[in-house]
Amino acid sequence: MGTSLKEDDIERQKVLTVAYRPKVKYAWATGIAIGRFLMGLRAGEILGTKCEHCGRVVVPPRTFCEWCFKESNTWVKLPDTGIVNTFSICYITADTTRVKTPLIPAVIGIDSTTNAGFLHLIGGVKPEDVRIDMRVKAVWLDASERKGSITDIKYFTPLK
Amino acid sequence: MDMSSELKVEGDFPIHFRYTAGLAGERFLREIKDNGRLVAARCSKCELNYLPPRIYCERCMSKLEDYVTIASVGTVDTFTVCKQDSDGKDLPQPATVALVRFPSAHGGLVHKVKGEVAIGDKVRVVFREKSKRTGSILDIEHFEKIA
Amino acid sequence: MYSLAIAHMQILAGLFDIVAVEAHSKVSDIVDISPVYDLALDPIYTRPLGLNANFIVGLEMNRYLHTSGATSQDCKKVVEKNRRNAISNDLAIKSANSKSSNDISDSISYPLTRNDVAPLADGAAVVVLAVEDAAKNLRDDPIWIKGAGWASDSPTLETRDWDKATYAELASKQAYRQAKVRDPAREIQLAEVDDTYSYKELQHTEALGLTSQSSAHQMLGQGVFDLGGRLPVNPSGGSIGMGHTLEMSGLVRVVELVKQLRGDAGKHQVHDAQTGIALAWRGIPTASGAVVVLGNR
Amino acid sequence: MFVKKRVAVVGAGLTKFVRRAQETGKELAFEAVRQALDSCNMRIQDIDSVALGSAPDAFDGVHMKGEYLLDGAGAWRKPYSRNFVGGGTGVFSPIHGWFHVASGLYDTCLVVAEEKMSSCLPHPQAAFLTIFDNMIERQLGPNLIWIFALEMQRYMHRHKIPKEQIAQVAVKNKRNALDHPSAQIARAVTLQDILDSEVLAWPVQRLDISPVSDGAAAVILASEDVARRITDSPVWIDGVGWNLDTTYWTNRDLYFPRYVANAARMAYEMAGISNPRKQIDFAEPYDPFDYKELHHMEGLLLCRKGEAPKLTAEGVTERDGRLPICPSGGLLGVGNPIAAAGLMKICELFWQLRGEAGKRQVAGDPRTAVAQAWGDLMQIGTVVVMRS
Repeated sequence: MGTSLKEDDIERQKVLTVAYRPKVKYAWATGIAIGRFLMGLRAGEILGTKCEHCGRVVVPPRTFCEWCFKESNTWVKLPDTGIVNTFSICYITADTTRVKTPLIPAVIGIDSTTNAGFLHLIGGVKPEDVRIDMRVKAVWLDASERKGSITDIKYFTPLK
Repeated sequence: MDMSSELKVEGDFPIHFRYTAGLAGERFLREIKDNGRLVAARCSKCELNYLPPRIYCERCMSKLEDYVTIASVGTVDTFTVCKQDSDGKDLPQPATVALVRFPSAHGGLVHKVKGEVAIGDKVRVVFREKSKRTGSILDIEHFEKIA
Repeated sequence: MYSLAIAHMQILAGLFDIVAVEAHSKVSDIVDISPVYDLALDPIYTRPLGLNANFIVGLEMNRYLHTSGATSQDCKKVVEKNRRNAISNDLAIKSANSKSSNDISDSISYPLTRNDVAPLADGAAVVVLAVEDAAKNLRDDPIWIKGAGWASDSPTLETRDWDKATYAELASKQAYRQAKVRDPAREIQLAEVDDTYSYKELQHTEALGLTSQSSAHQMLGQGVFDLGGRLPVNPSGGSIGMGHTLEMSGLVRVVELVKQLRGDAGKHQVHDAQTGIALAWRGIPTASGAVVVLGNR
Repeated sequence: MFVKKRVAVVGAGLTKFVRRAQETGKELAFEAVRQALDSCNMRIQDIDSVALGSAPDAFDGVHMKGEYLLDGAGAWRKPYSRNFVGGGTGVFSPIHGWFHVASGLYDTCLVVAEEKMSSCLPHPQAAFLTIFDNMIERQLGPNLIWIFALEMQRYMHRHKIPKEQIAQVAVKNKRNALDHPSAQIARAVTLQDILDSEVLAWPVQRLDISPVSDGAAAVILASEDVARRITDSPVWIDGVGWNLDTTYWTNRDLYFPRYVANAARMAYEMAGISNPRKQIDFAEPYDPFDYKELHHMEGLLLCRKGEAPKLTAEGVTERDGRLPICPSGGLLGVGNPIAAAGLMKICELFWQLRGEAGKRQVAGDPRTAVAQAWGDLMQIGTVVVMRS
């Protein structure tokens, strides 16, 4: 009915187990909209799309408006500024290992969009000074280092 | 089409696994490891001896608690000669693999075979040397054809 | 196809009038599919053997050929038929129409050869279901779900039925009961069935009761399953001809069946079909499948 | 709304929830199924169809684990299918089962939910990485707690809720779980214990979170005529609802789960409930994190937006309060084997509405209750309304 084991029971082989490491590997095609978004980042630009039907300007960009369910093919160059919609100060990694210097993940609402934004990090500021609704600006990698990745933006930092 | 649609992002699952043998699996693998014998779980209601054993009968969902010993000589139900490993790479040598049925058991065993076999051949289970057994299905070395 | 069956229940329950069913494959994102299948094997009894999961296909194909009397040559004929049918199907992947080879060096897991395996493909399919009144408002020639069924045999390699596709037999019995089909071999005019591996088409055709046990290869040889035959099987080209889109394949079979029953199948149109059946199998290492019977009146 | 057949729950079973179970996933599923069958004196032969819910394959470490689990789930040679909507799976499972019976195709359906998270190393949380977008999120080094922390922070900001008010939920649920025989981490903790616990991703602290668990649950559904032959006290599934919001979660205001509200409206309408605050006697909203219970009470329209912390502070949501919330002890107290935890909430409704919840029994004579779960990428609400 749910026989409880301790980690020790397994390590000392009191019960039998099989260890396995999966070797599944992926090469995800970025698709059309995100492919173009990533190319934009390499060029130092944040690209969004506009739905000509409802007028919504969104980022991340998409080839269709999920509200109107129509194609959305109008590309818009967006400013690299916005506001902190929400943030966290995170002391652990994905496998729950503790880190000394916390990451500050945030949802950045990008200016000139219809309440749209994306996940990124806050930097160049003390964790205790970050606030919701704070205005921020992207800090980019040097053009020579950019490779068409979300990390071409190093982080967002408070707008002075 | 835009070149950007050709971009690929590579990735994997950064996790691994550890599976318990479970209640019936523990009993089965321990019997092989300690005593070099096969056991099945008996459903007295359906009159079936499940091999490998389980804690339940998949037909009537009774809880199974009685174990019976199964003689380790059986018959090849079907076989194949597998050329690739689990990752899709060529095996150093093709492996003959068979599903073997045992006279008093419901189910059977799937394992490698030493040498060539045909459907209907009689084979016996060859266990690894006792000192080398680890409590795994690989404590069975292979099936061997009985001349 | 499970999704179609579930949407069907939602409509029968009175929950919704119109339901869209979507399936897709983006298998090209997976670098090699072998480790994915490996992860589906029993971790205690099967995975430690270190074999490619297609050994299960080899075991089943060998058993099927042994009990039915079909041969590798018969399986090759399935492949030739399906590739031929796919030539006129615009949705088929091009590489699927390449010439067949039966070189012994192409053996993957005896008796399975590369030639027996449907090539993987990307794609997406959508089917829209509507309750009777709504359907009649939407178009003049809706295709009706006459019955749907799905079933699973034992998931373990040791206790499942290896002599026939019991899951397909059980699933079709449910669907036939709902559709009031008593003699499928007479009442069904065409079939779109899972052919992930060549022999599966023969095994599945028998399990659906479209021909008696162990007779599918003879019927195939007589041309019964050809595009112009008495009971065309996979006139679309099946997964072997069109490309195998993993779990989307079942919905592809349904889309192709709908086109046939509407008379929209173009060059691979079957003459005057009224009732057809489609079958999906969940792939290795499973013994599960779903069936739908469709009709145009 | 016209529903072809009224559907009842007639039996339920639940394993213990533990951090590491020796049983395989199949064996856990069997234990829950056997108990559910015994609870209403049914045989597996009486079951027409089986619906399984289980969350990502990456926990158990078996691809297509629904297929792997099916013999333990009692689905041998039966119509069987698996549903999966992330964390929402456990409460979607009885909805999936409901389709079978309400459609008139089957008289009975066995609903099973299983999760064996201990198989996953180095920690099951790593399995959640792939819920983040592979192209534009995973590169940032995210972990699962981010999404909760971001949502919790937004909720707290919007309604100016202090952390203390949120932590009360964990105190209540862990205490409620002391009376649950399946509970993994029931304990008497103080508000201060929670506020002093390790900060993982502010505002989320260690004791704000439910644990990693192994476990299984099962319920048996039957059509009205069949149900009345099985038991004198069937519990009816009178409303089902689910709703998905956009996957572009960063385009939404996370302070309110509008998808839960939409799902609740669907279920309430079906059940003929026009005023949930008056007509619902108790609720089991999804509580993997303490703030989630509050968020979901508001989503379920059981109070005004931002009002849930206040009701909790006033004791309204205690077992003897006016609106008991998570009398089982919830995920925070009983444990969180994802899908099984959701179905545990359905089991709790079943036992409470039959007056069989023992020490956990809520005050009064509850007649109508709601259970809810939440999942995928913070976007789905699954809701079930049950009546005695």
